[in-house]
Amino acid sequence: MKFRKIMGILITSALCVSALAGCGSSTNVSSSAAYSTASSSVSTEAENTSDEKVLRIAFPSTLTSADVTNSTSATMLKETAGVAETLVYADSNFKLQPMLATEWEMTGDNTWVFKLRDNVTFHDGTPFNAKAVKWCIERSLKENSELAGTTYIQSVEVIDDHTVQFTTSERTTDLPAAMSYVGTAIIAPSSVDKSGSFILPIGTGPFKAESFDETTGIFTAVRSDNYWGDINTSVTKRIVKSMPDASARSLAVQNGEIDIANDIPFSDLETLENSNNTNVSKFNTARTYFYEYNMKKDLFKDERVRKALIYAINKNEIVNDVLFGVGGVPKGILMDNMPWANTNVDTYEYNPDKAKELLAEAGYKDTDNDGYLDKDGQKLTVKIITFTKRPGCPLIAQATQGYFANIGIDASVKVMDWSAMNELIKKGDFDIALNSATSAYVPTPAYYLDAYYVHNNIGYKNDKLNELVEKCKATDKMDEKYEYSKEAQALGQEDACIYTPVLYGAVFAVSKNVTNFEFNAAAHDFIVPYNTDLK
Amino acid sequence: MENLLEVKNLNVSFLMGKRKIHILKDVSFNIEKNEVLAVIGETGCGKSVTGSAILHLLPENAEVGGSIKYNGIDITNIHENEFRPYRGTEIAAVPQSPSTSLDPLMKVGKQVSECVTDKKYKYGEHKKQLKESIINIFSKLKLPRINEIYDDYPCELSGGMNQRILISMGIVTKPKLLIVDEPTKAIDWALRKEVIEVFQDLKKERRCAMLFITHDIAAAKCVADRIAVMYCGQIVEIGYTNDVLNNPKHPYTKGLIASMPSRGFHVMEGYMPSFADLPIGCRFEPRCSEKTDNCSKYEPQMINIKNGYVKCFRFKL
Amino acid sequence: MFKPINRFIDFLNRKNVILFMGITLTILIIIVAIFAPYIEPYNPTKMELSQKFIAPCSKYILGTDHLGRDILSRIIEGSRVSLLTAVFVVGISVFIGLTLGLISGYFGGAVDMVLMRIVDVLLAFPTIIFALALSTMIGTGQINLIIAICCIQWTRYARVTRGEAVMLKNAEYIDAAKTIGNSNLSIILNYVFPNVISKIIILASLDMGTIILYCASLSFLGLGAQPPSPEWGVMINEGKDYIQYAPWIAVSPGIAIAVCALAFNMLGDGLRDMLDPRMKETVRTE
Amino acid sequence: MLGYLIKRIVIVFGVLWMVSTLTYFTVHVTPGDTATAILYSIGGENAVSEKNIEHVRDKLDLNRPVYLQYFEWVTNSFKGNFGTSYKYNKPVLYMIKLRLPNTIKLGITAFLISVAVSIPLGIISALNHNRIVDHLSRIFTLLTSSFPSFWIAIIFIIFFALKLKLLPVSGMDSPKSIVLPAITLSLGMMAPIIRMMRTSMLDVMGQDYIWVSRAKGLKESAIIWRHVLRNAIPPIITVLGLQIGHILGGAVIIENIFSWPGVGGLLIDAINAKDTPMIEGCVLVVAFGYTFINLVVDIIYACIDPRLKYSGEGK
Repeated sequence: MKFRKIMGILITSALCVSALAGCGSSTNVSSSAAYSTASSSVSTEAENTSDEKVLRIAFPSTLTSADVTNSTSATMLKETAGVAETLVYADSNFKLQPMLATEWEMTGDNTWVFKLRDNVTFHDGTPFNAKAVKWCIERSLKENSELAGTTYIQSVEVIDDHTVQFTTSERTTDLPAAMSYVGTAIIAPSSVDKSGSFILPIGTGPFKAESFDETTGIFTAVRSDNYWGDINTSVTKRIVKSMPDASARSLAVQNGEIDIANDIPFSDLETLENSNNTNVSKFNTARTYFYEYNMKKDLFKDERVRKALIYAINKNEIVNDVLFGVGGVPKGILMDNMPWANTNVDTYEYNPDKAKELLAEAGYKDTDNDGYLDKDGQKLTVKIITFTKRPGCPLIAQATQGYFANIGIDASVKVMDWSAMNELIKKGDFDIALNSATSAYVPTPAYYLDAYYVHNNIGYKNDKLNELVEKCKATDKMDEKYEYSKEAQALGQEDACIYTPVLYGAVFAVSKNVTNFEFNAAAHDFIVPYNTDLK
Repeated sequence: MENLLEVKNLNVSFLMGKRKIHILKDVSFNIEKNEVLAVIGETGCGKSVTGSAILHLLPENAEVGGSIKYNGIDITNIHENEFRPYRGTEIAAVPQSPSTSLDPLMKVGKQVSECVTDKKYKYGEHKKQLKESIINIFSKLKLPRINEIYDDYPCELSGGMNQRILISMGIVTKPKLLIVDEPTKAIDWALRKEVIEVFQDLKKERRCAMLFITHDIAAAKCVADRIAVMYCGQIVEIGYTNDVLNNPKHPYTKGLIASMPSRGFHVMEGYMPSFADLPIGCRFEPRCSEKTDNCSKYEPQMINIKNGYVKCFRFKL
Repeated sequence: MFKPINRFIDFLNRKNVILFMGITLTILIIIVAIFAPYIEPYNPTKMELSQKFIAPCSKYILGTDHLGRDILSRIIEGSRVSLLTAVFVVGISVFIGLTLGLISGYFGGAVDMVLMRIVDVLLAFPTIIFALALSTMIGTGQINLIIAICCIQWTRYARVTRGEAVMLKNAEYIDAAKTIGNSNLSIILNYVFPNVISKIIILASLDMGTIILYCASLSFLGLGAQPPSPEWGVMINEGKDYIQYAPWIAVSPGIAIAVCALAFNMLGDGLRDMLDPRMKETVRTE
Repeated sequence: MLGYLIKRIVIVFGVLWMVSTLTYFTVHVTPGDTATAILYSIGGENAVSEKNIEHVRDKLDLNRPVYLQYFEWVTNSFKGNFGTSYKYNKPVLYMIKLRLPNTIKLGITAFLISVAVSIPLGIISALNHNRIVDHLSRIFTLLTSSFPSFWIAIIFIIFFALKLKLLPVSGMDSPKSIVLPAITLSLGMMAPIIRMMRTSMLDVMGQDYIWVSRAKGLKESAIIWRHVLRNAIPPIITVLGLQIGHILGGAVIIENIFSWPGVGGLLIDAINAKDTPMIEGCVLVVAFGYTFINLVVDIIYACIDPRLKYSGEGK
């Protein structure tokens, strides 16, 4: 009797202990790490008054690693923490500038040679050289599935200590632009231990990685003494905190826990603008929202219908009222200040009467007086699909639904996740899709047109446009590239099968202590320039 | 002889929603010291309610009228805290249905000893002595494996064994009055005799008075000094065992006796009326074979006989 | 001083107030859902960007949202979505659960074995996580959500029904019915089913509330209904972004969910009090 | 006892196997291309290009038949290797170990809060059956089971974080961070415990042996402690075990709202990214936690209740 009971208790407690032990081992590690960061964030206030100046930045995605092979953390390392750098970078005018490479040249159909800067050392003192670049790029190619299709790099060869040659899988004139992509940021081979597991990123930037807490996603970096370039800031430390929740970021800035945050909820703008210690800045970005018509459907084979639907949308009202002034209406397909943007095209400005007129020409009239247009006894209905991740998408789509209703089109909106939407687009099971993409992913004139006009899934094909894009890709002369691109844009806009109503807007809440903060639309996500300073 | 318990005009009713349902009506009896009064009657006639009323253990919605005197003290309406010391020590109970009357999660020995240890102020017995005395009782009740049983759970014992555990719970405190509720109900025929013997011994050795609630007339005959016959919340006849059994005065008593297997198994016709819908006159009138016109109009009065009374119009002294 | 309170409590104890309130509220909600288009003060999907973020006032009783839509109208319209979903889920689950439970419990054997193991597996999983996983797997949307929740919910009914059926199978009157020569089907329909149904009704009405909550939760997570559907969970999710600026957008749909769930919970609770004898106070007369 | 335990453990593994197989195949049967989902999750819309999709398929061997992938996964799982997360490019087990302690921390806190509130409340309302306290607690029960937890979370945020600025809105930076998520999570599980505690107490109080212990002359407090509570507890333990499931489910929502870095968020991310190994890992952890806790509950139950050994399992 007793024995059974005791045994039962023993077994139970053994099970419990083993279960706790299983997670206990990790508890110890992470909790101690969490404590150290907690104390550091608490003490930042005090440190700011002494000789330490800490810039606290909110990062809008979950950070689970500090490795450049993860695109999210590579963005963080390169653009917000200033730890790792790429060979090339694009300035705010989308012009390529030397970074870790000083010059580059296309040496053959599939080869590019980059000359590396020679006075650079990694934070741990190891030299930055061709071997390090080869190691790092090859590692990233293997680990980061994004790079193969973005850079087309197949192999890396060391020519001499400061010269590397990249062999691409196909002929590309845009490798230097691709080499500005965050995924190609360079870290030292000493960032991993002997077994190959990653420890901390050892880069070349003005800030040196100090710690990373995987549980809370807090990354800290301190000023490096041996930065190769000139920077002018009194900031001695950057803390990057992963805050995927938009409202949380906004509140953190309001409460003075964070100095810079982006992508804050539109509705908090007013509060933040009126606050004594924060500034709000809005910028247009190179990211576009774009409508795609299902060209496999007869309805959209009629150019008048396509254009009418664009005329029906009040783009300025969307930006001002739906998106709270965050974003902008482009004068063409791309952001206006991209040097290759063609702003000399028809933008189909809001004109509901013209829309109705065009539809009437195409045969769509309200014959049965039910408030909706019809043709051959068929009511004009469209199914708009869009996705969740970009906050503007559901809003723009719903606003569009309203504008369409105004001119007598019965529109339905479906919001889903992007992969599901992509699937529907491929299957052709939609009428209009609202998509989004960044046009400066690879900052080159051909990229966006190639990726979204030439290689589309909606059944749109314009041979002339395709030819121009091919030419744009083939030439290695910049002004020719610009010309071809502009021509192609004009064709694309005239066809009106894919249309950019609104540009994605970046909105920052910045503490009033922060000075010298500039925006660079060419950056992959958002950038905190090295020279950003604190009062 | 002096009365240990005097019950006079005991009325019990239950509040069901807004309705009041009268269960016991003018129940009067007394028990002398060392006397056994058996209460017999059909299931549902109010026997157990009488026991519960004496123990102050009726549900919350019950209303009690009349008077109950114990040792000359009126205990009818005294406060729970004042009454509690009576329970267990002065008046103990042996409940019915052994399968549900024992806490399934407590060892039986503990359940028995609990009756005593909770009143240490009175019984200064040590644990060991207490255990010994309980085991002593167990052995008297002819329980097997008495030493092991002490540490067994009720589910490990048979119904008969549990019944005897219940009995030992009633007598371990040496009460002056024991209310025994259907002790033979759950016990198989073979054990019945032994259990009855236990009560006979109890009466002889411990000299305690008993209210012996049963529907087993044969058992009542063996144990009781007097018998009260209950029908539908009223005592219809009370008197010496021999008088009642051999010379029943009330038609119901007659029927009851006739229905005993040993007396030919003549079952009475009809059913006991529902408490919610009682006849105006004599409660037995609808089933009575000797009814008169008065029976359905008026309630019969108590007619005192030797050491008891009868409630029937037909009865003449 | 306490007399009125005591009389009120007495009233609560005597009458099944909870059931009464549950029935009243439920009927009210059903009426609102049926006559939604006639009750709505505005078109629930019509946007009026000039009227956005208006705090509750006499024109817009519950205010307007970020696209200038009237929240009250949307909530009224949303009652149809929630109610229909819950009715479908409960209906389908009860049907599947009752059928399988009766078969499994009455016939026993291998079918019973297999079915109960499946039930065990499905129950070994928190409902919401399973529904969550499943609804993402088969895609988002209200219909998929219904399928996903039904996949788990039927197990509850199957288990209860089976338990009752097993108990009844061995009851004497069923044996008697068998010996008279009733077919299995007629025994199930005439004897077992009526005994099970009261328990199922209690469970189903309690479940209605739970399912309204589940659906709202999943829609809130972005897995069920999608904007611009006026589903309550979606409305809260949309309003979440504006809690500082316009809290009313998120607050009122939540109250609507709660009222709806409360109605069914009270109905179920009240029914349980009425139908489940175990919960009734019994008077010991013997 | 030992036989019972072995039987139960076998069932636990059976359940885990079935659950994991079920999820494995649903993930694969679902429409949508895995490679696309992975690329989207790591690099956004622009990362999805034909070249990249091909690369991912090659790298992860996604072109093989599903059943081959499944067999490999099962064999590896038995070796304790749950594979590498597609999205994070890290071992699944490593990621879970990182997040699990947070979920456990939140879960245990919420569990303790709800037990601390609902058990006494259940006892009080049973002892004051049909009195004002009982009715109040019933109203409380009805309300807590009717309000959606995510809405309560939002209301809490509005009041305690935004208006009163007492507690942090989200994250887990300070010890105060746990207060709101834990309370919200606990509210959702109170109702069944209160209800069960009350019913169970009332049930026991109506039993004959309670009448008997009164007849024995025991003090009311002794009756409540020694007999009523002891007998009312076993069903409560079962309900508590089931409530662990509620914690695991509710945590997904609560972690989402409060940005609490637990397994719930990991699971949602994994589902969105079609990160099969990660989904499998999270699902297994949740299912294991749930079945394991229920196993422990059953063992505790068997220890408390002597009847089970005789009726359920035989001597």
